[in-house]
Amino acid sequence: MGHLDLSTASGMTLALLPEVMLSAWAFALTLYAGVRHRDAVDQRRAGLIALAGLVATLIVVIWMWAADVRSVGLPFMMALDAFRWATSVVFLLGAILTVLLSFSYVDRERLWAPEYYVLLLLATVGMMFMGSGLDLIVIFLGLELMSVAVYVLAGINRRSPFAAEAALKYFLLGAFASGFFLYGIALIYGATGTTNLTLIDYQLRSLGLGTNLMLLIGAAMLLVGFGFKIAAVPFHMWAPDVYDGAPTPVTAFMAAAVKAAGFAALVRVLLHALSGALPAWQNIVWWLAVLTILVGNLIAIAQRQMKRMLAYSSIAHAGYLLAAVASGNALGAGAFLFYALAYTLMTIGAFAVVAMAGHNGERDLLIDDLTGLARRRPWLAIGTAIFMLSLLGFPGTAGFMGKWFILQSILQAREHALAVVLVAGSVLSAGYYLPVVMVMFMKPPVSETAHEQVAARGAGRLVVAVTAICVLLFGVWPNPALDLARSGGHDLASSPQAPVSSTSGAER
Amino acid sequence: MLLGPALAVSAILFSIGVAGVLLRRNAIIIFMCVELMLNAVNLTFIALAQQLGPEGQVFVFFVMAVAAAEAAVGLAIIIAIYRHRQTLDLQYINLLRG
Amino acid sequence: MTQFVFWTLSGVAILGALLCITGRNPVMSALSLVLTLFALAGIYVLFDAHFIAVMQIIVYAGAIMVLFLFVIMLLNVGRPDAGSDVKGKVGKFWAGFLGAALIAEMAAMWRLLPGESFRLPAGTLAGLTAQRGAVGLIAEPLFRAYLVPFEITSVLLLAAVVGAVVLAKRKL
Amino acid sequence: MPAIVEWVWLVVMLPFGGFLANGWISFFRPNDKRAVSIIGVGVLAGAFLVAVAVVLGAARETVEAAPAVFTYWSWMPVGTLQVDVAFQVDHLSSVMLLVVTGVGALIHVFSVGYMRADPGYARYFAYLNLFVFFMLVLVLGASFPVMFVGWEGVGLCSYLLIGFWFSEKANADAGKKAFIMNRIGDFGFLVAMFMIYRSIGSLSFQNVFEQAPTAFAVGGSAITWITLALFLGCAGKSAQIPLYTWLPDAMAGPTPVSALIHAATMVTAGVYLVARTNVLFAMAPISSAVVAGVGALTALFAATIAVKQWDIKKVLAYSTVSQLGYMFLGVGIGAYTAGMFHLVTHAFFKALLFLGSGSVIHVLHHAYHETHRHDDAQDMRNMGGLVRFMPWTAGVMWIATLAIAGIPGLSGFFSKDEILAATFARGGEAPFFYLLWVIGTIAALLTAFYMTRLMIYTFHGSNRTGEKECDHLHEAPWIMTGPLVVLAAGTVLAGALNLPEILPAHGWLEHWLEPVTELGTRYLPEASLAPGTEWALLGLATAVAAVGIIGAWRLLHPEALVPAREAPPETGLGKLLYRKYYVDEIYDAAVVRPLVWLSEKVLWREIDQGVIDGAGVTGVTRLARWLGHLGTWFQNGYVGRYVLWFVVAVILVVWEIRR
Amino acid sequence: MSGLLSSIGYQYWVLDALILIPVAGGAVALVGPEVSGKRTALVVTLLEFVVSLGLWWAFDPATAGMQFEVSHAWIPSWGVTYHVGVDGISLFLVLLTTLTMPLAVLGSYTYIKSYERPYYALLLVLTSGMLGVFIAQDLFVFYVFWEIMLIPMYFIIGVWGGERRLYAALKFFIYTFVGSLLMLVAILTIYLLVGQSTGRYSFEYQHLLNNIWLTGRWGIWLFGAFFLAFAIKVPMFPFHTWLPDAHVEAPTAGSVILAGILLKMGTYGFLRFALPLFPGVALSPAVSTAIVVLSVIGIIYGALVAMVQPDFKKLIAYSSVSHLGFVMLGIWALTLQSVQGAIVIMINHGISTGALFFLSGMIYERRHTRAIAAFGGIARVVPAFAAILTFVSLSSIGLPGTNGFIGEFLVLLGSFGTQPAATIVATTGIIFAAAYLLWAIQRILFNPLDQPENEKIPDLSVRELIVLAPLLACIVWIGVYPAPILRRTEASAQALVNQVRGPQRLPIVPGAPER
Repeated sequence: MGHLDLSTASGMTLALLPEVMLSAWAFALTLYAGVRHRDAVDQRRAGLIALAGLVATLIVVIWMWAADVRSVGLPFMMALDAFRWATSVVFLLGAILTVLLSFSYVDRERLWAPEYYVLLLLATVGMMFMGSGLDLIVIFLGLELMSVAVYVLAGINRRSPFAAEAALKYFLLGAFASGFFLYGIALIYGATGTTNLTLIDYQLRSLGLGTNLMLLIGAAMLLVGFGFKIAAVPFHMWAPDVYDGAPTPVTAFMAAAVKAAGFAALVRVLLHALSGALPAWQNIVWWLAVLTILVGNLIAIAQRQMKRMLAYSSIAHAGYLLAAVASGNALGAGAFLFYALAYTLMTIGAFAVVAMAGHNGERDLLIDDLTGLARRRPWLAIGTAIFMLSLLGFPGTAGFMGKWFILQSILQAREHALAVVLVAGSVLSAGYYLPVVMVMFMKPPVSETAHEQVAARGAGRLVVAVTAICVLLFGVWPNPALDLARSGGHDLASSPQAPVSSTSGAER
Repeated sequence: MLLGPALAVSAILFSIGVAGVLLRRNAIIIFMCVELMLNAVNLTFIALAQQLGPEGQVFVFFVMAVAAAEAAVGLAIIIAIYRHRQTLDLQYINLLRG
Repeated sequence: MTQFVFWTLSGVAILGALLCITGRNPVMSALSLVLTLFALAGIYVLFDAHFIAVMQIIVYAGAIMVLFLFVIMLLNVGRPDAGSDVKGKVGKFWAGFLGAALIAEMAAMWRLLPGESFRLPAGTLAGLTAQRGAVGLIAEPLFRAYLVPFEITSVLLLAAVVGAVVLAKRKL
Repeated sequence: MPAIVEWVWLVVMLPFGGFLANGWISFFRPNDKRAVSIIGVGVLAGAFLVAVAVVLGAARETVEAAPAVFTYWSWMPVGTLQVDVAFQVDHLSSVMLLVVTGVGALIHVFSVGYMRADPGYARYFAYLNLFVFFMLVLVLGASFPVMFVGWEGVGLCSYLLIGFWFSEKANADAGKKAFIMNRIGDFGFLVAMFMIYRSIGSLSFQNVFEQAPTAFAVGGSAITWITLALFLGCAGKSAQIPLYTWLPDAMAGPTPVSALIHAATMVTAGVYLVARTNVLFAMAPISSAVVAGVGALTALFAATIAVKQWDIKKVLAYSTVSQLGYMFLGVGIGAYTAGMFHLVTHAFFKALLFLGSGSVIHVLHHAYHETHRHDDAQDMRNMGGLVRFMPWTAGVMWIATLAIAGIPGLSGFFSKDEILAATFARGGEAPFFYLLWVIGTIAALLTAFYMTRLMIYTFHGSNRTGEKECDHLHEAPWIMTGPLVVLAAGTVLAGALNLPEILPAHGWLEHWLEPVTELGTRYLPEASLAPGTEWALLGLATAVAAVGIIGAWRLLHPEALVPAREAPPETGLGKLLYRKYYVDEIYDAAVVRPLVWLSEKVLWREIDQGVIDGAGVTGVTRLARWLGHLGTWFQNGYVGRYVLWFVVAVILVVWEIRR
Repeated sequence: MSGLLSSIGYQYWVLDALILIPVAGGAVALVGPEVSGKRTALVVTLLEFVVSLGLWWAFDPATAGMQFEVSHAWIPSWGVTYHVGVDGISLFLVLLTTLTMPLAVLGSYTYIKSYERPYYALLLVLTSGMLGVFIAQDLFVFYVFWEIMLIPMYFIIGVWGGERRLYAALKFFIYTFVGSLLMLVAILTIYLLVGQSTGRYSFEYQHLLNNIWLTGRWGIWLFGAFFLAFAIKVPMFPFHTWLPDAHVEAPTAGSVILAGILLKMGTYGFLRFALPLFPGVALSPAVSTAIVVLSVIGIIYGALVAMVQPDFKKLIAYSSVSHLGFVMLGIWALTLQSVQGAIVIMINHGISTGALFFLSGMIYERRHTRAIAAFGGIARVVPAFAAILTFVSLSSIGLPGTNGFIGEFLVLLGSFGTQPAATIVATTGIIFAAAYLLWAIQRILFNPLDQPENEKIPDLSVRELIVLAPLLACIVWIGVYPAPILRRTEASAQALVNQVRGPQRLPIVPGAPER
């Protein structure tokens, strides 16, 4: 297929194919949900439809990636590069795993609203726009689309006061952060006269706007907005509460895909559009990374609840990803892509375990409740151990390769202090990942009947198995994913030469 | 040439919105303050649009759509929380913490 | 004249905003916000954004704020005996301090202007409005260059609708 | 040329084979005492015969030639360090070879009787054989490291045999003390080896002795430190001040062990080492003076303690320490032959004394055993008048006593006098040596005194053992008295080995050892005595011995003694001597206790558990946890608070980016 | 023999086989029936030992370089190669590992009573991990193996350990993890520095070694990172406090492996990586003095603290601190004798301390206590045990004629040439060694038999004797005839000394960061 001329309708449609396709699927599912929303069977069918849509979209994305679709002509709203495909794959993967995870969870919690899956699909569409948008407004709208859907998903369990509170907190703070984000867009628009990322980059470099106050404040506001979405310290404070209150599959989705989407847009904006102002934002990202790593890991140590612990752990991991961003180089973008994939796998796997083990209200699932799990459910315990070790960054797992990649990018940028902070964070994280392994394997179950009801059934079992195997696989043989991630990162940072003629996408 | 003053007024309005969010405890009023922030940004867009072309106005259009969407969802969430807690005072909404 | 109108409207907007955040009664706050929105609509006109000004009044002041008021009424949070939700002294201090700090940091905006190279000559937008009409000015980029975002908006609204319904409907 | 000397390996391996065989028996057929006796004694007898053949062969073949070195395999080949497992047969080692195997064989025979009733009979002989093996390695080793194998090996056997009856805490303690004291000495030996290697690049005796004259300056600091370190080793092994305290404790072992290890052979290894490395010591006059001084002091010091001991073996133990001091005095002043000569004679009479006391103890123990009393079989206050029951033992022990006291004609007279004469001869050089001579003479007086005391209290006067016990007192069996007689013969005759110059047929040993000692004597000043002086000294020595013996007869009253259980505690000077000047207590208070306290209370509890683990590891963990909990305090669930921090962060971010 | 081996292409597959056999065996043990887990493990480890034994003959003592090299591309985009090889320094550590493992399995036969399959599977995986550390010739591979063996050990301590096993396991893990992560940063930094200066980005050890010469601030920091990782593992004072806990809580086989092999990784790391990569730093007066002083402190401190331990296993653990201090002194004195001595002590410590741990485990199985005070006088009851314990203790305190003497003697002799003062202080360690071990065995074996529980304990069984026999044989063999070992290590040790002491090259000057 090669190159698409985006000035033609067909070219444009093709460029948007995955998003269009998934949106259409979501519409269809809405219709289905409107008609059939009575019982568990409908619910499951809706889930299957959503799953089919996600898989189909994934296939399309992979197909377009393999065909190396590129655009010719003027810069467009949507990027056509490996970074987009890579991020789309991560989001879709996250969504697919979430759907799989949801089947039994929704059943168990009697969340009989097929709209759940609609919103999941719509949120995924929003993420894909965030990963692919080449214009701040697309990124903003993608972000809002995702956010609106996820606000609702967080509170979808209407019987739960926790879920409602989670949704409210997430919503209020999210909207608040959106205001900053939007302000950032406005200021950058004012400083450069455009919102197209390629053109911003061009203007920034050609006009030497690296120290322009309006641009800098705009960049700062953008960072704040992104910082909220990715739960970077000190914009993270919503995350533990919301992750805690939301239904576990949604939490997994938030921790993995939503965060990855925020990062995808952040990486694209910073490395593509604002690389000319690198010295200005690098320092801030550096500090955010350091704070996020340390605070996330430290507070996680103090947690007793599994879900909150994972929430803080996901904050810490945002710190690692921010460290990759702080390196500000192509390697960092590649490291982000690889780590995002690894992180999605291991985090969803870990939450899947929480969803399964927390049969009587996963909010109350303490780490100590897993005591002796290995004696009753050895495979589940082994899976959990794999996720914990991968999150810890232990060799043989994808998490290790990802961390190695990130460190490589950081050190390439000579940020040795940051590297040390990162490894210090990893050490701290041993303080809360290992106890999980410890209680599961090294203590006897508290009673004869403990863990009787813990069961990995059907799709949930599939999620744990697949994620665990993938985590190990990428930990031993990361080459394909690694090469793709590198090329994705490379694509992003070495942006094509900006066109000289146009200053704005619109005609005058 | 009112661009500078407009940007300044916009910044002031935005800051007032932020201050409002800090000042209030009622979820719905906080949400209104957020709307105020959005409107402040809109003013920036509009003021810039006069100098940079109509795209700025298009953005405002999108922002309005977003605001509408957020309002719909946000108010639904507020209703949902009210059903559970019979209050919108955030002081009393902290089951989740730690 | 324009200056005077701008400053008057700005004053009204700021006043409305202050009333909104300090008003004891949610209804009062909402109405103050509506005042601000109206004033902003007036300022929009000054900046040659006639269509947006109208939208501001119809959509924002009209639809959205009514929705707010409706919810306030529905939940009966605006009743006189509800008490103030304004925070105490410490909260006020922080709100004032941080708001002022934010304003101070962005006060430099006053002097900021977009770069000469891509700034339109004065009066261009007014001319375009005259040429294409207030709606045409928006419609042209909206349905050409910004078609994709426009479509995303539609999806966004769908999501909002679905979401609102899911959350608000009586029976799950 | 398949010379007989090459059979020297057999001398070494016979006792080792005995060790293996007896060790095997001790595990699998512990009651087969007959086999043990045959093997244990047989290998020693065999070794002695082969040793005699080897020495005769060596005497015939290599009288004037370089020492015969037999290399078996390469032990530690590391770059320039080439240590081979090699034995060296020369004039010096052959003397030791004969003493070790000869006296050793006799003591083995004695042990057959002495240990007959012990359940650990096989184990005992295994250890004893192993000891002889290591002792032979020590004397035959052709390099410092190989010698060190024997050096530490004998220490090990000493440890095992002192603690042979390990169920008594005191015995086990004594063994441990011996080992650790020896280790302190070994530390010196090791350091000396390191220094030698650093200077010369080799550790074999041949290379070292050949190159020493060119590698070191006479009296230089390198050679002085090397020899001082070596002497530390000797002090540990040979129980000199300040490391002598283990030897009296070592009497906890079976008495034949004391005879073999702690009188005749092992403890003399230090003397042997100095004699072996005479060239090094001769090049370091200061060290030599230290050796002589320490030797003399030890001789006196130990002799004073011996005067007031009640335990018969303790008396002999301090006597041994004292006599070793003489030997060091000899080798310290450069009279290497005299030192070795005293070593040989001492081996005979001290072994004899120990074995004799062993007989006494054996008999007393037996008697107490028969009457079920639990009195101390070693306390002289429980003896007395034993000459009536054990005439043979008393007789041979008198011979030995007179020998050690220095009665002319007996071996001890000649060897001790030679040392004192040589010391006196060097007095012309520095008055220091006169001082040493005086000390030595006083010690000789005390020696005569305490040995006579021992004999009087043990064999004469009335019997204090007990009424009923008297019936069970009798002469030890022939297998025990036999070796005594042989040793007594040695005691009488050994003096002929090296008669003083004023007598005919003098200096045979001197001549024999000349190839070895001439290396060192080159560096020493020529010192000789006029025959008249020598006669005078001989006369003086005789007089001193006589005064000591007669003084003891006159001063001591065995009739006044009461059995140990009824004896009043000592007072005054007597107590000081009886308690050995409290040296053990001082060591305990000054070294052992502080060290244990430091290790437990400071290093372990404070530094390890307190600082490193507590403040360090646990502290960091606590800090992390505390910070984590602090973090959760921020996370208090209030949206307002979250917004507050959010806005603060926004302001900081904007501030930062505007900079 | 070597002709026979080369006729079957031994040198081409041996290292791969050594890594793969235990992993495969571990899988078999894990899925097989519960009862046959230990047998499978025993067969596999014995097979492993037999396979590795060929190295003894196939190894060419004249070559200083790597032998049996195997290299496969792993992660080409990062320049990671699965590259393994053996030289004189690693040869005996490999053999020590393969020798220890069957004994560890056999020694666990009755000690481990629960979850046998995973236990033996973990032991087998651990084997691969440890061997990997010793043979890796690529720093990435090295790091992966270095970390990966933490996990089996963590589980072995944590699941099958004593009462405070959780604490000990966590402490062990985190301690090691702390050090190794900084090393990771250092490895990456070296990789990038060398990559930038040569244009070839590769983790291959030879490549990095040939192209790095760092001094000054960079050198100090990078060396410090390696130092921390290795010093914790050794463990050097004051990074040693994980060791007593881990040793005490681990099951017997775990302690044996910890002491016998894992600790050697630290000293091996110093020999293989820290010293050759940063000779300029390592030999600078400040660093070298500091390390030598720490080593000597470790020797004395370990011995003194060992002396007052009430728990026999803890005593052995602290004695390890002391012994490893000798190794560090030998490495840092950097003479041929001291380095070879260090290698020999590494082997010896594995054998002697391994045997001591086996013995402590055997007595623990009988009495379920390790407190020294709980025993006394048992030499009469269990003569074989007593004899072997005494013998092994003597080897541990370096009695000439046993293996312990060879190592300590060579180290001290060699070190005296370059570090005389430190050596003299270190030599006093032999006195303290005698003090703590003899005191301990006196309190266990000798003294009156005053506790009735001790009167009926059975002596060593045939299985236990089989476990100990190879170790005892090694003690004597190395003590009497160590020349074959010394000859095989000499070329590599000499090459190391020459390389580190060799002429200095121009330092890399780290330039501007790359974006």
